[in-house]
Amino acid sequence: MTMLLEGLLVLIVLTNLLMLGSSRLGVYIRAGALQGVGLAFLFFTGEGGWPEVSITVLALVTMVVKGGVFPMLLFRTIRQAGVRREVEPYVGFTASLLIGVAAWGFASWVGGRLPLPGVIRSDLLVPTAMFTIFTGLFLIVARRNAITQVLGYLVLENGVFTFGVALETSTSFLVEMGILLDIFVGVFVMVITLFQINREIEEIHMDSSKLSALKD
Amino acid sequence: MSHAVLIAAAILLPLVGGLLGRLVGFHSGLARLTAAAGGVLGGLAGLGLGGDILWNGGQAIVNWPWFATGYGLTLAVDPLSAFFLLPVSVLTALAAVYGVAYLGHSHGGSSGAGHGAIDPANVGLFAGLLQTGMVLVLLVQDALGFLFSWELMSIAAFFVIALDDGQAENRSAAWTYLVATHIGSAFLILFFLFLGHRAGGLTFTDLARVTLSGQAQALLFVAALCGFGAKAGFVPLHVWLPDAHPAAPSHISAVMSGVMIKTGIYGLLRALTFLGAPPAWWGWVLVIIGFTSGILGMVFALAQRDLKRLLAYSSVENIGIVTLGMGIGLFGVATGQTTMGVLGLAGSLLHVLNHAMFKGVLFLGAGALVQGTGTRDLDHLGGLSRRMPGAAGSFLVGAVAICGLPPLNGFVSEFLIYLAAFHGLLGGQGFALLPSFLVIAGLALIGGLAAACFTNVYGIAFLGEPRTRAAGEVGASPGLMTLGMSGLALACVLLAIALPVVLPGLAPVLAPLLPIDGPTLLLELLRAGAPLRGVLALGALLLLLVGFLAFVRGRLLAGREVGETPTWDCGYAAPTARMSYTGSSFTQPLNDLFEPVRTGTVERPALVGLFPAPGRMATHPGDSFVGHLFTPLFTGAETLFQRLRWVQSGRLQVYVLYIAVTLLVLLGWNLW
Amino acid sequence: MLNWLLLLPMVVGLLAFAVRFKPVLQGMLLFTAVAHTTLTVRLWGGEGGQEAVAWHGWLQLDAAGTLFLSITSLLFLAAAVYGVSYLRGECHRYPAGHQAVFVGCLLIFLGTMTLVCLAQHLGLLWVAIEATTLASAPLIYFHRSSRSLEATWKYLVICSVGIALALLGTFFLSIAAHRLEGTLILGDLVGQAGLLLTPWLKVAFVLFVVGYGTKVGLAPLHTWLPDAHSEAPAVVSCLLSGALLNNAFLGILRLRQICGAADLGAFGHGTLIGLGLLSMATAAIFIVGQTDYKRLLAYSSVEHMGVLAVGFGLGGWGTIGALFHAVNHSLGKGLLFLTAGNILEGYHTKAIAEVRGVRRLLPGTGLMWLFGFLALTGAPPSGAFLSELLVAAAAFKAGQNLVGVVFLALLTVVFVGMARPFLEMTGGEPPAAVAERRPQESVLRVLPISLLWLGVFTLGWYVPPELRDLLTRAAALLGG
Amino acid sequence: MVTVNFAGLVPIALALVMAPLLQGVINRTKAFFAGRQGAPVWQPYFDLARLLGKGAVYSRTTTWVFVAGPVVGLASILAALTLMPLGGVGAFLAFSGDLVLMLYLLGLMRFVTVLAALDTGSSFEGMGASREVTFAALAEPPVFLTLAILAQKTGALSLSGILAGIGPTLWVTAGPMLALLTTALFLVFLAENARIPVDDPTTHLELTMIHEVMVLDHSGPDFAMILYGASLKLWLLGSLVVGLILPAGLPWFVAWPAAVGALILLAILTGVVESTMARLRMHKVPQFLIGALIMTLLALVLGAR
Repeated sequence: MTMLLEGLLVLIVLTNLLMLGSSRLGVYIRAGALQGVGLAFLFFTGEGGWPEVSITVLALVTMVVKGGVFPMLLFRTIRQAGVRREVEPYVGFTASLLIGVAAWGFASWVGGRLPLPGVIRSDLLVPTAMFTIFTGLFLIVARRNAITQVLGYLVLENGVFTFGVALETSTSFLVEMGILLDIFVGVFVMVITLFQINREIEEIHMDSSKLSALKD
Repeated sequence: MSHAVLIAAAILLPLVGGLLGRLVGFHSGLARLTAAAGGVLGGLAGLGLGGDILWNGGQAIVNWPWFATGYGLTLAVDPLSAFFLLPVSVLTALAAVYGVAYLGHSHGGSSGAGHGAIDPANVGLFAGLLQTGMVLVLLVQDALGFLFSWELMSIAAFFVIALDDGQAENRSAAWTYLVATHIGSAFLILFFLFLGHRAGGLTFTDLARVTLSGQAQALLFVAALCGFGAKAGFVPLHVWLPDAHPAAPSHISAVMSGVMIKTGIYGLLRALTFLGAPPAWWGWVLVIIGFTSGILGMVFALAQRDLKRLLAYSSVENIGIVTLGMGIGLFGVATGQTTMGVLGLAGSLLHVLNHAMFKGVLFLGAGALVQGTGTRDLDHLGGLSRRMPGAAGSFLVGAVAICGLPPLNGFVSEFLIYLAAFHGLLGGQGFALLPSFLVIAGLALIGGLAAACFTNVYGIAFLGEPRTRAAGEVGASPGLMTLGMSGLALACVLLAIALPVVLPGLAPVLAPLLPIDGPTLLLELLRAGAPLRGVLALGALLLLLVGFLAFVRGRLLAGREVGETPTWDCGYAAPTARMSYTGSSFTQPLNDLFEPVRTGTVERPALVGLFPAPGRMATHPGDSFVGHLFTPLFTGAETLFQRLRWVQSGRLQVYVLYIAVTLLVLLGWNLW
Repeated sequence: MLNWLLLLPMVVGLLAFAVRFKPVLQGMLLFTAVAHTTLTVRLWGGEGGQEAVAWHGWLQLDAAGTLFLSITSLLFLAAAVYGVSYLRGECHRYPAGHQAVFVGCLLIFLGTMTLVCLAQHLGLLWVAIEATTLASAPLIYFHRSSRSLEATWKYLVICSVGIALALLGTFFLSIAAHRLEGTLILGDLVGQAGLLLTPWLKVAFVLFVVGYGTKVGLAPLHTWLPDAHSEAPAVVSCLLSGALLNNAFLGILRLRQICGAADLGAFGHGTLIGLGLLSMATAAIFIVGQTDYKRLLAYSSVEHMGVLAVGFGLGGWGTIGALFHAVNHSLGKGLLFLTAGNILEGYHTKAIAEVRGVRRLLPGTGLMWLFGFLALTGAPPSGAFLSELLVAAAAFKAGQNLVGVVFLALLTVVFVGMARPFLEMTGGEPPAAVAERRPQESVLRVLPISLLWLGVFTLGWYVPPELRDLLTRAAALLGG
Repeated sequence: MVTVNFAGLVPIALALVMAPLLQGVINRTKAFFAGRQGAPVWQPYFDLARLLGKGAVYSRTTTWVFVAGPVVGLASILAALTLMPLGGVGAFLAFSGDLVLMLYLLGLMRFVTVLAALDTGSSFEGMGASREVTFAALAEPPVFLTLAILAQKTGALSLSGILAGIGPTLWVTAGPMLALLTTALFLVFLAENARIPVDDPTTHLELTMIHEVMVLDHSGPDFAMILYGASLKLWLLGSLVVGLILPAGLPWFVAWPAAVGALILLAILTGVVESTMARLRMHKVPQFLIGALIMTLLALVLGAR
């Protein structure tokens, strides 16, 4: 089980790095989807054999939503909006990667020192979650493209979720489902909004830096 | 009638009258009468209440339950409140009488200076609220109630100013007033909350019991000075006054200028009763404030052509005189010179009373002029004393009184302040003499300037020939307006006679401000007031002499040839009114002299060639505190704020970055 | 009862999506609002003397919840009455489908806000608060203009990011409750707060403050607020500002409640006071010289949330003052946003410089614009005066003299900044182009506004004993 | 306490009788310097008598204010006289602060004169009135300050007390200060009484006048009252100046003649000044008065040492 767990965590870290270093939107979306699937599998890494039905359902829903529905939605948006496939960064890709590595180091350092109660199943868990949260925030801040911001938000959520899974916090099934529903609707509404924006404003091309008419 | 009933009447009747007047607002006359009846009855109740407490001594206390909330509102009339209740009641009542006719006739009057656009019912409502607010301010006995009443009063005045909002200058005036009063209130809130925290309670009894460290005392004094000073109109916090008074209907200007700004003085005195023994520097500060307010008020007043602005600046000057008295009095108290303290404070208080009366007359008179001629511009008036004898006579009384000339009431209070300063000369040494010299020199200069200012006003507006057609066609003011004006003028005369006699009656009023016991205080007042008998005697002598000389003159001229001619104009054959001296010319020498402290702009026509085209010259008197202090301050702040606006850049990325940074900072702050 | 309260708006809201007949939609809106208010009023004082409970204690109407729910419900009622007239008027040109989405989202928005007030499970609370964002997003882009879309986009992303952090905080709280088996039920956490792991609780608190603070609009997390409030229709701005912000604050308060029970002393007080003052200062910067009156109101909301934060940070009288201020602010700001809606409809502009003479053109609106401004900024008689006074008093009482002074100074600056536009807009002569159109104000547009004003005016001199009692209980509950 | 000193009636009587004489002396002195014969020193009395015997002419513009001006003005100065001691003997009435009343009575006189001038609606009289109030406002502070300094030095608060306290002792201990104050008072004396270098009582061009131009329209008994009032004012302020110089505490039979003599000397001095100086340009007059103020301020500093 630990093997699987650590493997999944490494996968998540790698997807993060991939997103930091890539210039193609498609890569982002796929990496995000992969991360979502990996996250879903995390549910199955708990001790004590096969999990309860509720958790299985949760994992399946997560997998479907994050690994299937979201990428579809995003790809559709890109196609219909005729967005350029390049993400235009504020921070260059090499720099992003270097910052990512530094963040990973920092996350590992902090993760090792957090006075966590109870048994931690892997030393990688907390750093991974923190790193993922950081990556999410970084993607939102350092990229121009509006789609990346949706993705950044997703990655951020993944990070938070990793924490949840990692620490076996006992939120109940209903709440977890509620959270998932919220995230699903959230992304859905974001995409719809982007869609509308694209239709309303001709030359926007999902460049969120051009969405700055409202200011003081 | 019991005190409780009187208190309730004084507070509620004006408001009820105003509300009822608003309800019957569809009928202008009825609305005006109803509102005025409330004001007059409330004023009478207040007068009875204040008079009773001052005459018979003691206190009137009544507790009003605050519905079912468990809070009680304690209202009490102690001698200090009672004293301030007198001018408030008299002036508001007479102004209400005046208002009935004033508002009625200004309906549909000429645009511009008249208040044609405003609904009398609204004026009545807010005038009633203003009166209620002022009485409440004087009567409440706890900090919360005080702040509440204070704001009520301020807001009522704001609405009166803002009612005629068709003109940009009036809106600007309303804004200035609102801002000034709000800033003042902020200081008051600071004052009361800080003091209340130290005292462990918010009732005045609690506050009066507190002992304070020197530092706290100093801080509180400054807060009270700023808070109450903004209302009273201490320079440089006076800037709202000259804007607000022209914007309000004249009888409300009279109330605002005559008594509302005095609540600032009341508040300051009340605050002093909480703060304990005054250090000498308070006296210094007040004397300096009074000195600057008095002189600058007059300097600015001289430059005005707008009659009501001029009167507003004159209020600043009179507040300066009041403050001079208070300052020299406090200085006396602080340095142990009791006579000086008693005289200064007594003079200050009496000047409050006197100023309410004569400034009331002057504003009501100004209202009569404005209503009759449709202009507030002095240089467009002239020769009105023939056409409005009632207004002219009352105005003259007010003008003589406000210049502090004997034998009217203004002299009595200024005399006491002078006397306090002179007493200070006897007891002090070195620098301790300086406040006295400041007061004496200040009052002397103020007196001279005031004489210049009010000979100008009376001479230009009422004497000579009418300068415009409107001024030439005015009719006499309606009876109720004349009643209001002459009532106040009569009050000025009566006070001149009465004040020297009843001066010892001020003892209970002054008692909380002085560290001496009642009998000593009474003795001091009796002793210090003795010279007033000389003043009274000479006043009587003066009147006798006037009578005698008039008689002699009459006898001499009887049976002799008394001719009538045009005014001597060096033989020029066709004089017109346009040739007569205008107010602007009259005050020009003084204005030129004070140019450096008073900004303003002059438009001069460029006259070129041998036969230049007709040109106009116009002067726009400014206020150096507006031009050099407040405008730069406010625009500076605005510019600074504009520079900080990059925060809201419109970029989503930056916004999310804010979130991340805030998180990091807060984590760092809270966990390390 | 609680279930009804919750389900009614949700169900009717979902149904509304399917309705295409405009009068029915409007009827549904009005009916739900009235029913919701009725239920809320009946719940005052609880069911049979006890606090109403449902779902095994996941939902419970405690004092704080009652207060915030009442505000929400009342404001929604006013907004609904106004909204019906709004839907009949300006939006008549929109297709029925748009109205269906509008009404549906509005009702679901109400449902989610109700859930926020009721939720005793902090995970559920998170779900509810995030749901308010999602339900309100389509409301903001009702006009489907490029500006409103941009506002919606920013609203969504910023609030979602912020709230994601609150979720992290919720997880941390669960870790802190390790010895309580990670429970997230408020009652359990408060009851056995001594067993919580303090460091995690602290981190959770900070995450809650930042997360929900984004939603509340505390500077510098407020960035979405002026955009969203200014672009949304009046009804929505009114609810966002008057109801949503308070409810989001409830999220922070719940954790403060736990912190208080866990005996963390003055922990977090400084944070709240600092953020509060920063919010007030930020608001002041943007209020002075503001050119858009809806943005002005939005920044004023930032300021008032700052007042709340300062009050809660100070504790004691400050807590009562802040709770009371929440009531006053909601009534006052709600009324101003609705009034702004009338002005916008009459003048077709949001630029302060182009609006003059409201008092002459739209008498009721003009009067309320002025009165509302005075009431909101704390010129008595207005409840806001008392509540701000309480907060200031709390500062001095706590010995935080500097905080008190800065607080008063900032209030004054904001007042000065707001006074000019309000006076300028109310007075003067309306522009000729506007006057020619002869805009009308219907009674339905002025009545709810006037009633809101009457409320905040009355609270300035008479606080009903029931409300006083509720405020005291809520303050006690929140560890004031 | 209000002190009544019946001996003080004598100076009043002296003033009433002799005041116009000072005017005559000044004119006589000027004539002497101009090398003219000049009018007799009694000429002012003749003028008064003749005016009193005349009828009057009034401008149609004027109101009762115009008539009241001279009457109230003369009454004011007469009332003020009761407060002014002469030669160190107390005034008829004396009380603390009576100097304020006296100066304010002069103010009242000016007030009514100015109003009477404005009542005519003439631009010339308006101009004169304007100058009058301007210079008066500037003249007030030096007089008040002078008296305040003296009050502080002598420890008395009434005019009688102050002037009684000024004697050789004070001149010895604070001579320079007293000299400065006397000079300042003399300057104000010149200004207040419309003498050269501030005003030229003998000019015939209205544009250059101050006091004279204000009373252009008065005639007959009214004008007589004005002239008489002006003489009394000259006497009154002269007494003040003289009071600073003459030693106090002399018996009455020495003091009064000495004072009258000193007043005549003062008149001669005034005449000398008028003969040797030119009238200042109008806009220099404020500087003249501010000069007087600066002298009092210097005296204040000297006295404070």
